[in-house]
Amino acid sequence: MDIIFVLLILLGSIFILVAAIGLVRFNDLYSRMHATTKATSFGLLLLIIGVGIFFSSGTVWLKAIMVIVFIYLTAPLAAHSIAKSDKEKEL
Amino acid sequence: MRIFKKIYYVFVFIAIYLTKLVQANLYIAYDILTPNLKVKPGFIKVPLLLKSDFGMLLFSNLLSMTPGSLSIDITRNRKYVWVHVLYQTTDKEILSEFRDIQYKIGRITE
Amino acid sequence: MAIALPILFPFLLILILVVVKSNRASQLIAVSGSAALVLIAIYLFFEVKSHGILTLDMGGWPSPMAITLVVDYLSVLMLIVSAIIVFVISIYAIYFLPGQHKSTKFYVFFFALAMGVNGAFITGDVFNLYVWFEVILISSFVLIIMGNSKEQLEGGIKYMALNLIGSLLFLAGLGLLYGKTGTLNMAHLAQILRAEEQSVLINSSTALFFIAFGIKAAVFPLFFWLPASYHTPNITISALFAGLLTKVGVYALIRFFTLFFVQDQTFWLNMLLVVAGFTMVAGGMAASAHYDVRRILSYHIISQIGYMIMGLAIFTPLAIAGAIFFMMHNMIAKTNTFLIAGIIHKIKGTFYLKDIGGLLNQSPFLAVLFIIPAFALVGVPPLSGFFAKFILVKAGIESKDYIIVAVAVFTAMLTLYSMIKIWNEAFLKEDPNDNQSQSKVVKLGFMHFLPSVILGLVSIFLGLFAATVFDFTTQAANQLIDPEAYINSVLNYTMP
Amino acid sequence: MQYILLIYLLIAFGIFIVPGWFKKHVGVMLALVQAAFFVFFYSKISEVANGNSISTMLYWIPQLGLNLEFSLTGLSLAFALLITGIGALVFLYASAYMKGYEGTDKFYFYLFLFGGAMLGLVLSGNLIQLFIFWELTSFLSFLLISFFHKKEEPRKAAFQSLFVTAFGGLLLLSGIVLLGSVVGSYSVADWFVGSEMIKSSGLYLPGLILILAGAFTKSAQFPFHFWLPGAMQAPTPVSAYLHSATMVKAGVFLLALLSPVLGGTTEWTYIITLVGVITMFLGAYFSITQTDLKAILAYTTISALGILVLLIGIDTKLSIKAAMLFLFVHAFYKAALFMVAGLIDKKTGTKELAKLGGLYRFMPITFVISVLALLSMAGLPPMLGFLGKELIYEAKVQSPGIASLVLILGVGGNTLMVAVSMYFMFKVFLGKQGAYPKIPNEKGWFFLLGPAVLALLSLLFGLSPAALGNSIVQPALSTIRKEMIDVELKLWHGFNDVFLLSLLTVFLGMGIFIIALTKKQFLIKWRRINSQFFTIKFTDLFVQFLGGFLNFSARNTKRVQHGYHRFYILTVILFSSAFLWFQVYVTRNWVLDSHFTLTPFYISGLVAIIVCSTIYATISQSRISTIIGMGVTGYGISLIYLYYSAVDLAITQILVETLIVVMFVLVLQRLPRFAILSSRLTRVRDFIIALSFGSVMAILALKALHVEFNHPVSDLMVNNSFLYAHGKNVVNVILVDFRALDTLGEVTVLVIAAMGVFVLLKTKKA
Amino acid sequence: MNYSLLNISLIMAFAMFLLAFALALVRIIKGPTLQDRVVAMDLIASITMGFILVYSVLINEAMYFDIVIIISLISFIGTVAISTYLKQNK
Amino acid sequence: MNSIILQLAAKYVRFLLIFFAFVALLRGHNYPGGGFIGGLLATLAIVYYSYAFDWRSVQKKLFMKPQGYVAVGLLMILLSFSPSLIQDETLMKGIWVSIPFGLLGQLKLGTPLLFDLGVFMTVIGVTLLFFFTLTKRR
Amino acid sequence: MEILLVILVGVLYTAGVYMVLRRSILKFIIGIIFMSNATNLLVFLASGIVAGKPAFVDETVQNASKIADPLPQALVLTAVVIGFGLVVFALALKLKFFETTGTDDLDQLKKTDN
Repeated sequence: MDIIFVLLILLGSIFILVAAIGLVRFNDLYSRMHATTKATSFGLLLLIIGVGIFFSSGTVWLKAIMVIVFIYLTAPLAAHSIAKSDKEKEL
Repeated sequence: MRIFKKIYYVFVFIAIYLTKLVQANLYIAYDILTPNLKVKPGFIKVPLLLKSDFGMLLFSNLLSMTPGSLSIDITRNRKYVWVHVLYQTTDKEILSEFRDIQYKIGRITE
Repeated sequence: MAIALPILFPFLLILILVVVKSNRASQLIAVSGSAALVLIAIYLFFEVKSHGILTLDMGGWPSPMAITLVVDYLSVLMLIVSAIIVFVISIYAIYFLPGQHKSTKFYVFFFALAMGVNGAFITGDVFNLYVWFEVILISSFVLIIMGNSKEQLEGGIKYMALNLIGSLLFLAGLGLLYGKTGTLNMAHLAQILRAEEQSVLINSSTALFFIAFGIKAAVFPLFFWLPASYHTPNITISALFAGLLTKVGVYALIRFFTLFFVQDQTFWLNMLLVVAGFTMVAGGMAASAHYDVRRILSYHIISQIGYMIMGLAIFTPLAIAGAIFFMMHNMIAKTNTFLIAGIIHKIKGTFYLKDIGGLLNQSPFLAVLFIIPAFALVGVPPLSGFFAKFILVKAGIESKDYIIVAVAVFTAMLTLYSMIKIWNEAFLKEDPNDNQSQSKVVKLGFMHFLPSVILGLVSIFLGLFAATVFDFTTQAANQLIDPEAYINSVLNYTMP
Repeated sequence: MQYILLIYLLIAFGIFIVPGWFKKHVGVMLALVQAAFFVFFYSKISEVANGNSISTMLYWIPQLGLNLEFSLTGLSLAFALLITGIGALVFLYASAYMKGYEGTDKFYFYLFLFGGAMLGLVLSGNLIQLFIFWELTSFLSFLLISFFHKKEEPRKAAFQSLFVTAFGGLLLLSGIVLLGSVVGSYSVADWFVGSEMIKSSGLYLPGLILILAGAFTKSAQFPFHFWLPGAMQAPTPVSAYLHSATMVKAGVFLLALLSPVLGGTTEWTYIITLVGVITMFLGAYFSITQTDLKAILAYTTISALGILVLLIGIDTKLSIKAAMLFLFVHAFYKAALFMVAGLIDKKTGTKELAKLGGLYRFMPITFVISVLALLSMAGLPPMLGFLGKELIYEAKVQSPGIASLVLILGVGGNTLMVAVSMYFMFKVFLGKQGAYPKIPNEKGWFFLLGPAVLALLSLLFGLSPAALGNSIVQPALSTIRKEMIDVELKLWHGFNDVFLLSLLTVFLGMGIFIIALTKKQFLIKWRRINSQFFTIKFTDLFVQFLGGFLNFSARNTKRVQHGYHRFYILTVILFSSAFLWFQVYVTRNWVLDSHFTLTPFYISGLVAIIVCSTIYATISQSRISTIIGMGVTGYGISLIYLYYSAVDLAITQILVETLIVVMFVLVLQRLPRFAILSSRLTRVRDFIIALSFGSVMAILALKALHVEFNHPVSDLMVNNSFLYAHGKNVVNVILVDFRALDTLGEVTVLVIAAMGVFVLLKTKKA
Repeated sequence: MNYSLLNISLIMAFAMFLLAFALALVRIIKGPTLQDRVVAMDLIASITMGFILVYSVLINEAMYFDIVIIISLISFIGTVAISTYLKQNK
Repeated sequence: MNSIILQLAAKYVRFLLIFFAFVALLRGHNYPGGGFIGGLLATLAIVYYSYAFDWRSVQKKLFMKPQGYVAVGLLMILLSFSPSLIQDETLMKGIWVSIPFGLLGQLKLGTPLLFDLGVFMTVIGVTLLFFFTLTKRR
Repeated sequence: MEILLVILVGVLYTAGVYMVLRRSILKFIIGIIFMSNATNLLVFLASGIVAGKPAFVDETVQNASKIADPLPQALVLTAVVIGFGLVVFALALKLKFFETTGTDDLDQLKKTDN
């Protein structure tokens, strides 16, 4: 269990770091957005599961699932609105 | 009976989606971390098969959350989604993949 | 329970006035409400007189923990005077605020200001004081821009800018104070700081408080916001500000520097003394150079603040009693002059002295009304101002602060000059454009004059019964100089 | 005695409410009232004759030593008689004079109130009380001078006189308080007792100078004399009453009153004598070159006041006696002359000397009166004036230690006085008929009654001086001098130095007069010389000084209140940071015992990142970037709060930060872009100032970390929170229970802010 | 539970967050467009969430989850607001 | 913004935010949260909604004008003082009652909670007033 | 450790004051936000900070020494909310001012003086 937890935490943070690296490395806005929306949400997903395992109580799991749902609900909205603000310029 | 079926579909969908998610995320991570960027971004217009609000939302959100694609806007008449893709291969391949996802979502929402 | 009323009652009025739509009704509520405030204040005064210092621990928690409301003589005197001003202006506003103000719920902000001022006067907690300062600040922001003219917005921005900085410094000082002492209760602070030998370390937060209150009270190097803004809003609001706002700053200075900032006292008192001198002269000089009634009066506020600070800085019981007396007198008289400036404006349509005149013949009653507060401010004997200045001069001389006394005398001449200037230009001189403006004769009813009449009577009353008033201010000063009673009644509070 | 003043007050206010038919005769009625009081005071003579006094005392503000003490001594009785007596005549005169002016009610009100105030002044037994009445007379004088307020000169003159006398008044007050702090009382009686204490105190000289300044301004002494000629803009009854007979004598009264207390020292003698003699000479000197009737009288009044002060300053038995006598003399003739001048002005329509002449044909009675009064003024026998002058010379000659300067100036002054009297008489009444606008007559016996009585009195007392001396001057002297003075008043003193001096004076005066009358060029040249020699006119000087001061303050005000809002903030910040640095310096010996660790590294890194984003937000030129930088800073700070266990605070910070971003963005749409408005230098300067402020705040924060006097009270809150307030979240419990009042205020702030935004943006421009 | 392993992993996680934070800041500073900066700000909100999650493990307080919920709910509103502005202000 | 995706999500986001606003409010006495946090959360829901749609449709969704929220909030604050007055206790003293709630144990209700509710309502009203007055004038 | 926070306070104040001294009113408001952040942090800092022990009590934990001081947290919370109200009002004022006069430059604000 420990190992899984540690792994999840590390992987989660690695994904967030990867997102940040992607943000810096990519050349255009949309690619950057790809990096940030996906990798961060995935990293957070892993982190939350890890933390859920750590506390392993009912309420925490409930909250964990809620947070995951929220992230998957709101993160695309943010990306979408940014993209839209830029899109009209080009299309 | 329908409800069980739906729940079944939900689990199937989540399972498939998660594997895709992991796979795609690893891919993009690899892509970011390796020295050469192989991205080839572009916009495509995806026809929208889903009719319900929830379905559309789910589709566009999941589209955004899967690596390689980012939903940008739904057209006014709700027939198409503008999608930004990171690795523009042939349109056909991508479109069929999207159609597949839409079908699976449709099984849940409608 | 009654102790909290000066705060809770305006709160209730705000609630009612937010809802009430009718103009008449809100005026009625406002006037009767503010009359009730006066009664509450007077009731509290008699309570203090018979029972000594009143305290109320909010929420029933024991004292250093809860916010304690404390009413001692100083508080209750300030409460009465501010309640009178609020009452008077609530009447005045009916007649002198242009119609569009009424639809904007002037009275909500008005009572918010009253609530803040009352709260600041009766609170016994430093952070609570900060909160009331913010209430005062925000409601005065709104009042100052009410009407949305360009000048008001300009003035409002300047007013806001410096006062925001002031309240931030207040908060910083408060934080440092709490960090060092671990308490916010004023009495508890006094107990701790008076016992502490190392307490010179508190100086930095004292400095912050000094600057913050200095900005509020518009003392010398920090007064810029006042002349930039006070003359812009409707005269009703200027009058309200003139009576209440800066005085809260002075009140806070008096409270803090008597109660617990008593370390390194020579330095602070000298500092205050210097500041007081410069404040007086700067304000008086600027007032003498202007020709707009409101500007003259605004600058004049500053110079009068100097006197109050001087009283505090001399720091004998007599001087502090004088400062309190001066404050009471000045709140009343200053407001009154502003009210009269408003009446002049109503009659003549302008505040600019060179464009008006002939009021002595046009409205002799107004002349009488003007003479009372103007002479009171100048310090003509049987009126309140004379005693205030006399006490301060006496105190100054007795404690051998001759320079400040000289400055005070010099400033009195400047005051005289500015008041006589208004009198000469507005009342004695012939109206320069008499011929054109004959057609537009404004008829004013008695109700227009009533607020000014009330304040004039109070001024005279303060003069005639100066002995009684002075008794109370002396008691207030004694309570301030020797805060043992204050500390004890706050900290050893037992339920009656 | 207080009732007298009360009656005065009531009657004064009564003027406004009396019915219409009565109003026509208000002047006469008031004159009768004054006369009644005159009689009243007269009846008291016997009671105070022997240095006794009648006094009453009312406690007013005993804590401040401020009580109402009225004491009727010989001195005050003398003045009271003067006030009521001349007052009665003046009112009589005024009832004729003021006919046809508007606002007579106000005039009578002021004038009558003045009578009361003046009485109050002379009856005061407490110096503060005296000051109160003193100021009152100043202000009433102001109101009276500016009675013809539509013209500019009266306003200016009134202001000038008020400014000078009120200034003097304030100095007087300071002096009284200063010396009062030595004695510990303001009661005159206590001062008498503590006289030695005062004189030996270090405060004696400053106190004396301040009090003298008060007296000198009031009594129009050099260099404060210039207000008095200006005061002639007042209606003539006022000039007669205030500016010759009573108010200007208040200074003399004060000197007389205090001479037992403060007198007898070299300072007293020298200052007063010098000022008095200069005033006397200058007054006479300037009077002769005046062209306006009232101006001549005003300057002679100054001269006369100089004489009075001089006499008191000489401070011998005889001189005091002379002073008291001259007081009456002067009051009689000067009031009469003023009334005459007013009459002439009224009847002929001019008071220019050049336009007058030959009036005896039209106004014979006036002529007679004037002759009597002028004789008195010139100090010629058999008038009372002669007697007065004799005494003056006598005092001067006999007085010890007075420089010959005083004598020379005195003789010179008197010489000029003689000349001017004669000149006045000839120019106005004799000679050929002038070119006056109106042909004068003498109708209206009220006009003449006053001057006639006064002139007759002057003659009468001159013939029989003992009557005046015994009944009035004697008691007054007894107040001033403890030891008895035998006052002998005779017309003929015999051939002695004094008589010779008088003779010399008269001859010289006549000589000047004849030259002036016969050679027209003489006076004109004199005037020219005057204007060359005395280029500095005091009135101009005053105006210049005031104007200069106003310019100065206007300039400085502009410099301070310049309108550049940034510099206001700059000043405030500079002041604060300088002040705080100073405080840091003061408390420099506090010990820094911090250990500079950087663990945990992630918070250190976080701080570094916040610092970077703050700097970015500050220097960014794009508004959105600035807001984003601000947002990042906010998030970072909330993480710091969170790390240091402030959960609720962190949440609130994040929420508020988000809302602020939202609000900013809403507003931004309608605002222009940032522009680079400041120069590089300005920015560097601002940065340095900002840095100094920031660093001092940082030092304060550092200091705060290491100073703690007391265990925080919040421990109690923590202990009580769950048990008694039923809440696990202590922060929330504090907000809604322990310190709910704060929250109440906070909610009020929010509500008012919201309503304010609503009012601001939803209402149309006024 | 092996605390040393746990601690090491947590510290590594923190280090990575910090690095990510710094990189996001670099993007904010570099720009070039405003949209890029907004994206970076969005990322910072996510990093904050990660921070809080890991920190809650470090001090063993499950309560901190509430904050994560709130941040996840509101962080995008600021982004939406700014992008609305950007869209309208072209 | 008038974007369809945002509009699609609006329903859910709004519901969740308001739900959590109430959660934060009610749990505030024992867990992180409270009137302020709850109020701000609820406001953000409406802010988001007005970004997705236009403000007119938002105002229809509100029960009353923002001023109404303010008034109700202030009234609740005042009401929360009244029990202490009735019981003749010190002003603002918390009065608590316990309601047995079956299996869930006891629910403790007190005037501080009412006070917090008042703060909650007021904050909603105030923030909405801010937002609407700043927005409306496009 | 705290030394870094102290530096942060200093930097925030510096940035705030620098912004406050700009001619643009908007920058002024941003400066005020920075300064109020700095002040809040200062208050928080001055009263002694404890890491990782939030101020929550229950039946078992009631000991004050174990947890962070909740009072400054409450104070800062109040100050934050008040600051929010003031800042929004300032923004509205600025907006209205710009609409009325068409300028953002503080140096243009000279009418109400002299």
